[in-house]
Amino acid sequence: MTTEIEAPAGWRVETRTRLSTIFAVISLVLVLVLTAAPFLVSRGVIQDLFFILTMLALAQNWNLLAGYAGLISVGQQLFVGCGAYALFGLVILAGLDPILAIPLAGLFAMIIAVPTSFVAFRLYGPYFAIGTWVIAEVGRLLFAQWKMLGGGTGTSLPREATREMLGISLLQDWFGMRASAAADALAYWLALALAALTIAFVYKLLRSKQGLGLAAVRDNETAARALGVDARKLKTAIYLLTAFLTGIVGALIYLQKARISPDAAFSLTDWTAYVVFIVVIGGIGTIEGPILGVIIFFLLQNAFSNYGSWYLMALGGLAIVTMLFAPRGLWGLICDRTGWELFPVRRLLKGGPLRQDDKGGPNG
Amino acid sequence: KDVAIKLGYVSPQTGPLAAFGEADKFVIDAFLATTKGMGLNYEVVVKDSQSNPNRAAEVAKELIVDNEINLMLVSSTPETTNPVSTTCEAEEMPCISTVAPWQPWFIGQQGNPGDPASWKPFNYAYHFFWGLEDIIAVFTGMWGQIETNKKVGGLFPNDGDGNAWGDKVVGFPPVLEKLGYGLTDTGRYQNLTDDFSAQINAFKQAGTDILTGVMIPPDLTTFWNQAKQQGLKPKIASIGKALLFPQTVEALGDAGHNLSTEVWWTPSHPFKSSLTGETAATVAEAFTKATGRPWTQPIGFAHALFELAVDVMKRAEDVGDGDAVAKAIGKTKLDTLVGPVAWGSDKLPPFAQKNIAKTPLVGGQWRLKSGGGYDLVVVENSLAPNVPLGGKLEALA
Amino acid sequence: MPILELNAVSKSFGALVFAENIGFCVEPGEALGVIGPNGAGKSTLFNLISGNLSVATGTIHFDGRDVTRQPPMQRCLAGMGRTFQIPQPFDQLTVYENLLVAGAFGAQARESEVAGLCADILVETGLIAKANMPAGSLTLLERKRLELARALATKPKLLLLDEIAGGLTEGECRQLVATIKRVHQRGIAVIWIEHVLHALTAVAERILVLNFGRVIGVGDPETIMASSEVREIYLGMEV
Amino acid sequence: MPSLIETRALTAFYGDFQAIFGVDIRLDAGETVAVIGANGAGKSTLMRSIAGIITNRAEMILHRGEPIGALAAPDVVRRGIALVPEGRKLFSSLTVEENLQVGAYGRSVDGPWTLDSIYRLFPILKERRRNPATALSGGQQQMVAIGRALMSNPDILLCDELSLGLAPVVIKDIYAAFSKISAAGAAIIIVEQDIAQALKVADRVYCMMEGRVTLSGQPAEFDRADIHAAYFGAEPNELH
Amino acid sequence: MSFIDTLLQGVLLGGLYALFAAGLSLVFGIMRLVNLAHGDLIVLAAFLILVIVSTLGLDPFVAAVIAAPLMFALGWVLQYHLLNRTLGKDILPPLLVTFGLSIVIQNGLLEGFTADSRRISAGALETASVSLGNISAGVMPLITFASAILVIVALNQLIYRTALGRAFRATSDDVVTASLMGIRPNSIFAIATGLAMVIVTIAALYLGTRANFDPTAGPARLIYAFEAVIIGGLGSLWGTLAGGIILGVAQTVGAAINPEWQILVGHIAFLLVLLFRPRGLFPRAAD
Ligand SMILES: Nc1ncnc2c1ncn2[C@@H]1O[C@H](COP(=O)(O)OP(=O)(O)OP(=O)(O)O)[C@@H](O)[C@H]1O
Ligand SMILES: Nc1ncnc2c1ncn2[C@@H]1O[C@H](COP(=O)(O)OP(=O)(O)OP(=O)(O)O)[C@@H](O)[C@H]1O
Ligand SMILES: [Mg+2]
Ligand SMILES: [Mg+2]
Repeated sequence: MTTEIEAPAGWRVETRTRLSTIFAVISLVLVLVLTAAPFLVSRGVIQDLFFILTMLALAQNWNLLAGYAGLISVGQQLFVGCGAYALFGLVILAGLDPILAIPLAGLFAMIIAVPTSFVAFRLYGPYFAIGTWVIAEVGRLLFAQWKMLGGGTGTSLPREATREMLGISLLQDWFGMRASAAADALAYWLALALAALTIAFVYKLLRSKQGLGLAAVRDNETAARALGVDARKLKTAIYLLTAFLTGIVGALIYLQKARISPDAAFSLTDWTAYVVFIVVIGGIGTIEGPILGVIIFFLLQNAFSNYGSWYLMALGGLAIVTMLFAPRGLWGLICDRTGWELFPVRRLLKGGPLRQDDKGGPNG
Repeated sequence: KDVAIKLGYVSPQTGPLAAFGEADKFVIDAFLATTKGMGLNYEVVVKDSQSNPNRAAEVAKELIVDNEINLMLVSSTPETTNPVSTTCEAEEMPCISTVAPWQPWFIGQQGNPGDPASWKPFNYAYHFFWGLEDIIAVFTGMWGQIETNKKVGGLFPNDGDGNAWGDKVVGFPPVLEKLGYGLTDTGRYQNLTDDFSAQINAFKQAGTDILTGVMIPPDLTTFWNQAKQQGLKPKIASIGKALLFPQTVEALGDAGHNLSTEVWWTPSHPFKSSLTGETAATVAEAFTKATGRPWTQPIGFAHALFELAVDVMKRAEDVGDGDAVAKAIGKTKLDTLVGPVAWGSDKLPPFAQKNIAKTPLVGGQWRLKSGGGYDLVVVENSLAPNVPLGGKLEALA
Repeated sequence: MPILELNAVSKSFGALVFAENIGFCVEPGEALGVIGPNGAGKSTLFNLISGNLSVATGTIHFDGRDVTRQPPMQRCLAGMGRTFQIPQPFDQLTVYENLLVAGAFGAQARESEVAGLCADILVETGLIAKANMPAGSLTLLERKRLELARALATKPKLLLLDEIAGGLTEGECRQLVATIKRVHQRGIAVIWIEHVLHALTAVAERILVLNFGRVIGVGDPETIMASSEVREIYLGMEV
Repeated sequence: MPSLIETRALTAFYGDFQAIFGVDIRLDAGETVAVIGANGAGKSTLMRSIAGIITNRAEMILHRGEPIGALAAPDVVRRGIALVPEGRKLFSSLTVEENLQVGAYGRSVDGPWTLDSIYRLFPILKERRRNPATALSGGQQQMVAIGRALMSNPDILLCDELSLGLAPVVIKDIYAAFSKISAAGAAIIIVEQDIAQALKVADRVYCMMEGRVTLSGQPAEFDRADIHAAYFGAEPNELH
Repeated sequence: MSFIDTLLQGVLLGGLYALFAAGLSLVFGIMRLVNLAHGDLIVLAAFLILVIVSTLGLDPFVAAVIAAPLMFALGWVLQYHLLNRTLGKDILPPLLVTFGLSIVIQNGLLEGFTADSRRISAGALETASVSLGNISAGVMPLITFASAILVIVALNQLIYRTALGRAFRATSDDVVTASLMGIRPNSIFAIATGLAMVIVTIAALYLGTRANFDPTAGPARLIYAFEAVIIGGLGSLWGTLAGGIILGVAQTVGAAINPEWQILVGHIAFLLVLLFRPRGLFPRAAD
């Protein structure tokens, strides 16, 4: 694959670095190893990995919205909840296989996002943030009225639904897994695929023309519009897309939990606040940041969550300290030290008939 | 054998429901000391649900998969018991649950709560507590003690408890109708509502003498103050959940006097621990001594959970085999600190017989003590005549 | 057929009128200068032409089509490039990426198709040394150049320039004039608001004078500069 | 008697980037001094350093002989040094009149400048005084910015790129106002790109290039070639 | 009749929401600071009042007067040393820092005061009422409403009539330029947050006497406070009052139709307002 866009008159535009090429190879290997994980490690580890991967997918989605499109939403729990409820509805009321229901759940979340975007995109900045929060609350309250799925009480997935899921019997037959372990493995693979595809997709998007337009809209919407960028269309597309992906993640998470209630599925803390925390600790506006952030979050939770309120206080404290001393997150710090870019998106202009001594220029 | 039997325990120890988990540490410390003295080797892995259903499901899974426990114990409100029980059922992990009326626990875990035909019993999840039929009997028993117009106002929120209480099939409405009470139910309000004037107006219009419901403490305070400001003067107010803890009653100031509530356990309950032989009174006293806090109702049930655990594990053919343990649970017949516990009773509807065991319930009324503070006086015991009465129901001022 | 035609365009903010019955044409390839006292409504006029403000009455035709009700984006795509009096760079993008946005979207091309063009524009506007720097780090004057460069990258048929010569040294000003002349010679029509008159008159073929939102004169530079009204209200010379 | 303002080997940085390298300038009572130079020469940086937006080592800037280099802007204003910043920088949520009033926040001393006298200087502002400052045109905004700085009745007025974007008639007006301001007792430093204009009003001129002073003296002393040399280091060279 | 009663109760409830929101509005208007810890700060103030009441045996109103300067100091310190460093064009840093703060306050209170739900007793006032015709209104809600109006009048005077108020607004527009006017932005912001905390204390007094509170009670009402601020429009305090009233009335009217819809109708009213007036009812001219 060529790494440059050829431009006439001796100019070169580079986005890829040597490091990023090496990293691409490493990550491919990593994905392969992770794919084999259910055969290599205990169920406990698989469950931890599932948690990490689903949170990572949520974080990448939120990062795409906030870090790249400038849409600081605090209402992403709406889509987690909608996806989860759609899954339960489809499985319990329509008798669909959960695996088939998952993409439909994403679709449902996306459909919900259409009217939502209409309201939300009239708002800017903090108004947008609060607006999305309120919309998510409306979602929670509406689902709490859905008596068929337990209203405010919530409901559980029937055991058979997950037991007899597509592919479970295959796994049982081929690898002699227990049903619950097979269900775990299946959910894990879905989460892995989702996280990997999300990252690949986000990266691809950022390197595309649309990604450039998105960055422009984030930085200055008026100017972007004046230069022919269809800001509204771009933002809506990203919003719908993240709704779709977030909905799928939500469905997956609640397939694994097997129990849902409006308060849990539409939880601001669990599905948005922690996700924001992950992204910001890691480094917003980078693909590397959320990956780093989710690992830190997981380690923290594993090590300290038994300390109850002290753990939460420490978490809050860490959020504050990060924002004050490393506003660009951990990856920002690393980047400043080392200049690493694992997912470079900058288009750097090189070569051409340039004076060689221009500092900061293409050859400087 | 020197391998410890591992018990997993989940309860809300922090967050809004933390009052329920207050006695956990005390109970578990005492349990470990007792079993050690008896030469039994038990280990308890305690997890905090942080009052959050998402977290409850997560820690349950951790306990099962990472800690490889032998038996799950879970306590306090459907927000914690239901996700944990559901997880156990999926993971084929035997589980004993308590401190949630059985309907929200059982029906709340069914795929379609609206369709009784689809309800199925569980293989691994068992629950002991009382049910709505009991609380209805207790409440109406109390209401019968004084002269009223039999008009009842109901305050049921849209949460696990509220939906069950207000349910048209298993909840208050059908029974009250049968007993000749007229119920004004304005609908399921959302928890943490700031204004109850709609309900108050409806109750005033209906001229209700009796108020009932299952409320969280802040909502009760808001409602009660507003009711007084707007001149709603019922003769009786029997409210579930909000009035469990003395602190919340004290928070009402003098207005808490003569409010009535359900009572699941008091130091005067005539039961003994099967583990230690202590009476309810001694356990409550020991708690107050150890923590400096007044006794609360969850103490007895937390204690009973561990009694059951020991009993079940003794009888289980193989403590490492989930199915064997679940079988042992099903066959339990034990006199605990909260009364006799036995699953499979024919007093329950057929669908619930397998997984539900019932403990006795009585009714009580909070009375201002002369020196300040409140006493909980048992005023109704028809379901459990062996619990001594402390007086008769008094009308609100 | 004129490239731009305004017909009886009016606009007011509340009770104050800032464009009143404005009508004029710009021919393809023409360079029109706009002058007027501060607050005359020059930037407002640009905002009306580019669609950042909507007109109250009147019509605007661009390249033969009625664009009166079109949003700024559409007008940009139709071939109108503008600079803002207060520069609006994309701070976190590099200077080069700023141009790529304009090239890729404004000129509706693939990135690779405009990559070279954008680089050449950077050379032409003297920004090439800063090509890979974030635009947020530019100084005010560099930002103004970036405005011009970005507008050029949209491959406009009509270029709207709002005060880009202010604050330049004589040498820089000469360079700028040369650049604009080159652009103009390629057949791009230019409307240029400028207070630096010697720069403006070096390029403009006609000059339009605004005062209180009204056109008070259009004509070739010499005539306009000689008019007593302009001398009095704009140049401040006693007549 | 010490100078009103004196800088001694002043240096200034933006992060790692050094914008000024050892600048010495001086302003005496009653003087008007012009600072000229190409874009990026460091003129604005010099103004910001004096005004306290960029802080330096204390001894680098002396005010009446006292070191003030380390003072932050609010303290510098209190000593009677006011800056009209590059690009006007009006407060958009305040009306014209409030913008003027806020100028006297840190230092309200008696002096020639009051709301009334500023309205006399720029009558158009009186008409528009209830308008939000952003609704004014560029020139009107510049007037407000000058008026705002004057409200603290400064002894020293620093003006950065006053004529940028103004119609000739307004530039004329504003420079006409300078003689009044100067007459009212303030010493003035102006940064100006329009050399002819600057040389006309200044008593002394400093020319800066790449963060250093390359030429200083009285306007009458130089010719165009000197200035060109000082601007560009050598012969005027066209880049392309 | 019952309709008028519904309306009246809604308006009075709106007074409470406006009080919750007024401090937020001040801080939001001046610093664009979205303070997610606002609700927790109200609870913190409520605990402070409670401690003063129970240790010194004072009347809650007197206790609030003592608590107010303490809260002012807390707000000052918080802003000066912490929040000032997060201000800027980006709304995310304050969002995250105040979220962190919210968690810290909640769990700190939990450690200090346990999860018990508490209440500040206002004695007989709690249940006192006045009857207007055949509807009756509680005395406490009336006092709450009057306090809300008082607070907003006072704040408006401060912001639009005094030099300090001008300094607030100027600093909010442009920190660097404000410092050129002799304004010390850090202390100006700190004073603003201090003032907001005084209002928070007043809100806490009424929250604490109206219903139970516990360490986690803060966030539940934060959203109403934000809604009130946004309905009103950035920086408009009267707008905030209007926003509070709109929310309150929407809730009681919704409840009168069916209590299931009470809170939902409030949110929907908010969204409707924004659909037609995206910058709120009384936005400031420029932003
Ligand atoms: N949003 C607005 N609201 C109210 N008045 C406005 C608004 N925008 C501009 N104005 C007014 O419109 C008039 C014209 O402003 P405009 O910016 O077009 O002037 P201009 O001719 O470009 O001046 P300059 O040469 O100083 O840039 C001014 O008097 C200004 O006060
Ligand atoms: N905020 C900043 N951050 C980084 N570098 C800066 C900043 N402001 C100015 N500079 C750099 O400092 C140097 C001097 O800038 P300064 O603004 O003082 O120049 P100037 O003489 O005022 O130029 P102009 O005529 O363009 O206003 C320039 O190289 C500029 O790039
Ligand atoms: Mg203009
Ligand atoms: Mg400058």
